Amino acid sequence: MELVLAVIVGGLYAAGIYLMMRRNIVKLIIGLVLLSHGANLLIFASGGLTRAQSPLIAKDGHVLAPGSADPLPQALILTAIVISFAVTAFMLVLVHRTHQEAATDDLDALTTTDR
Amino acid sequence: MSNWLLTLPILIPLVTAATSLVFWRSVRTQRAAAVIGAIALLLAALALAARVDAEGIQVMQAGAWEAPFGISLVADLFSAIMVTIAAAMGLAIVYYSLWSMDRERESFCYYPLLQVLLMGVCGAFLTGDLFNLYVWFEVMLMASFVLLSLGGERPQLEGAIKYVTLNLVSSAVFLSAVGILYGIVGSLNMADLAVKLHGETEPVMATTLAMMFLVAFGIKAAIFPLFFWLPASYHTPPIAVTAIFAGLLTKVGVYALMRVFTLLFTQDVGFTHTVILVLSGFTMVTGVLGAAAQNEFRRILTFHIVSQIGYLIMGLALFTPLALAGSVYYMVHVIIAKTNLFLISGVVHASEGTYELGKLGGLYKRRPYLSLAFMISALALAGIPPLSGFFAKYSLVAAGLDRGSYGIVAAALGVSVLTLFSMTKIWAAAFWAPGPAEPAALGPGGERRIRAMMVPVAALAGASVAMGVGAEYFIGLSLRASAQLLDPNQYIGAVLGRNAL
Amino acid sequence: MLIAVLSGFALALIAPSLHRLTHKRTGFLVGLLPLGLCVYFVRLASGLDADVAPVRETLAWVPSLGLSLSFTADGLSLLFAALISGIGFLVAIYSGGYLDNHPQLGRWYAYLLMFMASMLGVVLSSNLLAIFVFWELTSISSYLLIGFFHEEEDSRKAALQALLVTGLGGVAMLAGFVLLGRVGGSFEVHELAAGAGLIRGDPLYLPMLLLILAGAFTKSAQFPFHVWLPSAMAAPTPASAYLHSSTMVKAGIFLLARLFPVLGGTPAWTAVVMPVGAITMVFGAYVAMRQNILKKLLAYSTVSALGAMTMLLGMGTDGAVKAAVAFLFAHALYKAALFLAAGIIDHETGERDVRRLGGLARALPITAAGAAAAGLSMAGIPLLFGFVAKEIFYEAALHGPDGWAAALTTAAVVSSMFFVAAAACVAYRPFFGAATETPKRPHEAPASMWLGPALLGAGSLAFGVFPGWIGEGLLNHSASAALGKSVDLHLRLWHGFTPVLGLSAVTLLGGVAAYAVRPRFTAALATVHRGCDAIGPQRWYDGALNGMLVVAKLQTKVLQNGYLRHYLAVILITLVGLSGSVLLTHVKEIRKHVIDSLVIAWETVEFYELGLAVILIIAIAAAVHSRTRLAAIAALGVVGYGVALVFVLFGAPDLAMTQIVIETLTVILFVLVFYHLPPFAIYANRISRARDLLLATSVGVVMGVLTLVATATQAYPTISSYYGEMSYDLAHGRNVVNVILVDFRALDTMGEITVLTVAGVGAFALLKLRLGARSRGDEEGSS
Amino acid sequence: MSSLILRTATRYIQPILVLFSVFLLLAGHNEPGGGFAGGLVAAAAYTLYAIAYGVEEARRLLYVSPQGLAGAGLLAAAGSGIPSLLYGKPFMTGLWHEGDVPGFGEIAVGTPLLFDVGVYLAVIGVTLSIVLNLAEEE
Repeated sequence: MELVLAVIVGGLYAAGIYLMMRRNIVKLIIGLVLLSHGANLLIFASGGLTRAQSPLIAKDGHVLAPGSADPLPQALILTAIVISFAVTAFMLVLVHRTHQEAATDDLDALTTTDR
Repeated sequence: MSNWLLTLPILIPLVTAATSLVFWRSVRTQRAAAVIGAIALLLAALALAARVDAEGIQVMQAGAWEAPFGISLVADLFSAIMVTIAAAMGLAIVYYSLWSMDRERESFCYYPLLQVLLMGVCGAFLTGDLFNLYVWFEVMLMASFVLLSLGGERPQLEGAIKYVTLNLVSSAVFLSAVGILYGIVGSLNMADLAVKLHGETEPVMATTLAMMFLVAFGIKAAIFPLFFWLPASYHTPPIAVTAIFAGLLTKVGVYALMRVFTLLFTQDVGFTHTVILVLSGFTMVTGVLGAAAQNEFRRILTFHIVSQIGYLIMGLALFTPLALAGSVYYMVHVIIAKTNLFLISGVVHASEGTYELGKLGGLYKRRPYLSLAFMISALALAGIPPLSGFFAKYSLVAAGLDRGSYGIVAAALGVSVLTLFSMTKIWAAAFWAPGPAEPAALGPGGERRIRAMMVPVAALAGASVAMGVGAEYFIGLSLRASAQLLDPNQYIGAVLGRNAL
Repeated sequence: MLIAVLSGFALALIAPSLHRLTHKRTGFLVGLLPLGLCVYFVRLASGLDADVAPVRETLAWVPSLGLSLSFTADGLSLLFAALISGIGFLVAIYSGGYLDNHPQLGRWYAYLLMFMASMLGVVLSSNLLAIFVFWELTSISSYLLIGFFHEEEDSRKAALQALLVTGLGGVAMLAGFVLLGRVGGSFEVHELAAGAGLIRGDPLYLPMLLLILAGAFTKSAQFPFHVWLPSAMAAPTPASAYLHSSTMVKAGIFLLARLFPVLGGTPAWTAVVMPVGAITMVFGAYVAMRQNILKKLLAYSTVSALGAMTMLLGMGTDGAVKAAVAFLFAHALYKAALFLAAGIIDHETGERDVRRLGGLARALPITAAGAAAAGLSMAGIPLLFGFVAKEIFYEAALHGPDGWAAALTTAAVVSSMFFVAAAACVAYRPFFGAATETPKRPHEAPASMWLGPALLGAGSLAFGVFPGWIGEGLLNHSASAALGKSVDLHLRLWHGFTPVLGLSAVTLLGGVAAYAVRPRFTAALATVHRGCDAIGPQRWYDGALNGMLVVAKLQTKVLQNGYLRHYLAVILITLVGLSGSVLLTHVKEIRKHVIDSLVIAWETVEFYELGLAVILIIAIAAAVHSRTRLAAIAALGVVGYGVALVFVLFGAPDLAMTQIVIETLTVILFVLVFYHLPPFAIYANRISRARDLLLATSVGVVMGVLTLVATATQAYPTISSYYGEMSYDLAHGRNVVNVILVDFRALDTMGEITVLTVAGVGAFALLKLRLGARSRGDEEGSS
Repeated sequence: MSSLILRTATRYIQPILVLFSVFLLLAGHNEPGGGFAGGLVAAAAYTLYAIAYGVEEARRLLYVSPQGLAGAGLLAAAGSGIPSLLYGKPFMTGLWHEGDVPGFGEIAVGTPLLFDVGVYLAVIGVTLSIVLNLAEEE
């Protein structure tokens, strides 16, 4: 499964980046979302995959049963998911406002601040 | 008890910001909170720095979970210096904002955002955990996204799109690198990582990861060829925002580079640090040439930020005690000088109503004290003795010559002349050249407002002079910081306990 | 001595306020300091003894970097210090008259004093870094003084040029100093001199020599760096007299002399310094001949004189060094006087062109007398100190290095002839002969102004008649200090009928002839000269500056082009290039990892997992390919829920739950925003898409490979087992992930909710605060 | 959009979702759930309400402003780390009080729970701030 997941991760990165390089500002955000999915899955995969147990301590136990999934990457990903949600939401509003102000969704038309 | 000092630089801005948000309808409360918070932060930072200098590296394990399992907050001298200078800039900017920020932005949570920015910056300087560093980066970035776009004027939004996108790419690369690193080494604590990365790990992966971190932090630090977001956006928000960005944000990237490339990735210095050296040379040159091509006060300064980053990482790349000390000193120097130049441009704007060099003039005649402050900061930036910049430049040049890296020394010296060139360009156009026949009408607040804005300007100009005249103290401090950086065992020992070595 | 140097800076600080209090008397008040200093230095000089080591004072400033304020009072430093403070006194008083009523006179005094103090710092310091510090300060104060008439564009340009040229030389010199300090093990000049042998044998000797010379040559206006000096005449005349003739430009000469015991006298030294000096000397004198503007003429003759001194130091013989010292003293006296006189002429008549001046001696008798004495000295007429100096100059040239004596002597005689002509132009032509109409009716200048030329002219005469006064004392010690050994300098007015005297006679005759043919000569060669100017060093400077600007504009246009996708492309290429190249160098190990996991993969993968993977891939492709916004959102949703399923399958219920809720919210947000956006338009063409696809794929491949390597390599056990053990007993929670979030790594979570909060505030502020609309409204309203 | 069925359904589903979110929050320490998931569910509940009845109604139902809620959440989270100062322990050290509550069995109450409540509030505040403000756009 690692290989399969690695392909998916690679695919998410490639797709995300490809979309970000479009001129359409909407595709830029879709690309960003795909990119963050890619990063999350990458952490998930490289933390080690276990099909078995979720990291919950049984009612009668005091420690996590051996063979449970690694809880740390999960916690990291949870943090990362929430952060990327925050960023995506903000970015969406930003794009919305930019479109209102500039009346275009073409990124190539948004070059005035560099010149 | 004592190590609570380590928490304060994060906690104070957080509480200030959260309180201000609860009272988000009252601008007056937010202003008061911002001032109190900024002063408290500076005091806490000074106390922390004093303790670190006296007692060595300070560590606090958050939640009392022992390292490497919890999150460690670590303050070595370098961190402490950075926190202090960040707090000082925070106070200067808050005071400046009281007089220069428009009412609308103030009422839309400008001050809490500024506090969150400071919190993220301080967190990044103090954390000893790589993932936690990511989180602080995000805190800082999110606050900067909002500050950059706050107001919603078209240039702001255009700049913000580029700024946000490219910084998110950096975050994605950073996050991926952390994930891979965790997959291989199974830890996140930097001290622990340092031990393990220098143990059995294959150097190939260490070097590959080093390159990923170089790109991730390099984007944030705005090194060549990753700096595009900076000149595209920095000149668009109100000047107080630009000033604090210019002073602190890229420096956090440089800080991160210096941290990981002294602590974690020293397996293949011959390769990694040579790459950094080459990039530092290009960063200096492209930045200063970019500045030479501009004709707007803020844009010239903006490109200079990039150029100065080249010097900062030059010290890292040379990787000798003097070179790293040079970088540390340079960092403090450039934060002060650069922030002040932006603040001065803001005063100019408040007085003349424009940033265009072509429309400015006559300030030398009409505003002698502003002229003096500009002269000091500009010459400091160009490395003219006896101001701060000279000692910074000298340390790096001497370190480069010691190591026989003549190319980078030539670049550094040449760039300093070009820096002088563009500073005199501003000087000649805005200050010396005859001004418009009728001076522009002053905005609201008039002279009183300008005098108030001059307070932080004068203080920072004074700091540039003091850092030069009192260079022995600051160089000594930087040398001690650099010695700590070059001896990771001190850091590791402090975090993990002596027996970990 | 420390106080002597620092007092100047201190007075500079308060000069503007002082001026506000004292108005007209400021010049005299301010002048008291240099006068006192001059007396102090002369007294120190009179106490010099060849057998006793010179007085040193040291104040550690930045010992960590080897920078200390160490001052040495030997002949060389005291000669310069006395000249600087003495002429400084006269100039301070003079400028009170010259710039009378100028609104920024207070700042003028500040700069002038700052310059004087810096210059004293340069000459008194014996620490290389300290010299550099003061050296740069002279550049800055010179910048401010040249640009004093800052509303004139020419002044600003000239100031910038001087700053850039000397600044460039300065940084080269700094590098040279560092090298010298490292090779010699100290920055103290006398310690370096003690180890001179080692330094000269070091492989870095030549580079450091050239770097330091670059500093000295730019400051002392040697060809082709001299260009800034004639331009600097845009400065008010007192500054020209002070900085650009008698003091600052001699800093380079001082440096050559100061470092002569350390670096000097080697074949390399002679091969560089002597020809550069000689070329500058002849070139400067020749160009001076062509000038008609008083200050320009003086400027080029200064260039020439500096060349002469450089040439003498380059020759490096005892006689040459002695001659250099004497020449320097003579030049400082007469050139300052002539400049000040030129300033008076300009001030009183409003005319600067020699051809339109004449007969001023009647109106300006004192000035004329002073100028005449100085001019005679410059021409090398007996009874004036210039004659004495020129005699030993010729003497040195005649005894120049083997094979060079004839050439050097010829050069010296030729340029001295031009000097005679130039002196006649400045000191004879305006004052004598037929009077001319001038824009202003001339009156004798106020005493504050004529005092300078008068005293300096008298000095040239007095020292000329009694050369022993100074020759036996200060100049002697000075030459000894430069040579690093005790020498005797015999200055006499009358040497008897020697070949040198013959040369002097020839010079005088030639000079008078040159003066006579000068107007016709320059007219005849005007085209040639214009041609020369068109390809001369000033053009090199302009070309370099413009070239730099062109490159800068071009570079910025290419790099900072405004296209986000270009920025992304460059960043990603860097990422792939840097990390991919490291991976590629170890492709064998990597391949092993990949193949291993390939094998394992097929053994372990379940069919429903494969199915999920296929769905994910299809959804990703659909997101990329979708032609409508709605399809894109739908595909994005499928990807999100698919990722959540992956979390479900691999034991991460918390993640799955969060992912599902967040995905739902995200889709809602997308719909809300897209509702307002226009339909997709296809902007890109086929080629750019293919190019982007290639780059995107390579990033994907690198990340995929890294993921595989990370899953396959596990160098250490993870730290996670700790959480499993501690979570319930110490942290009272059974959901380990949640315990990590709220306890073990609560700091992360705190940061994270801060990010969330800020995003919320940001969205709120962006939607509600629209200053853009307001400012647009303003514009429409006003227009 | 606001069909009668949706309105009716929302009237019943919304409170259930909010209750469920509180359950997720409280259970989160031992079962899947926690402040994030809980907060997001609660936010989803209000979002649903906004879709059915309009933004104004949803705001009224919330009583406080989303920004204030987020600020309060931040304060609660930060505040949960401070009591450990009184015991001379590092920032964020968990402090627990254990006791038997009739009917529930042994229950441990500690500062990390307060922290989680802070997370819960912040998540609700922020999500609603974005969603409601965006929904008001024309």
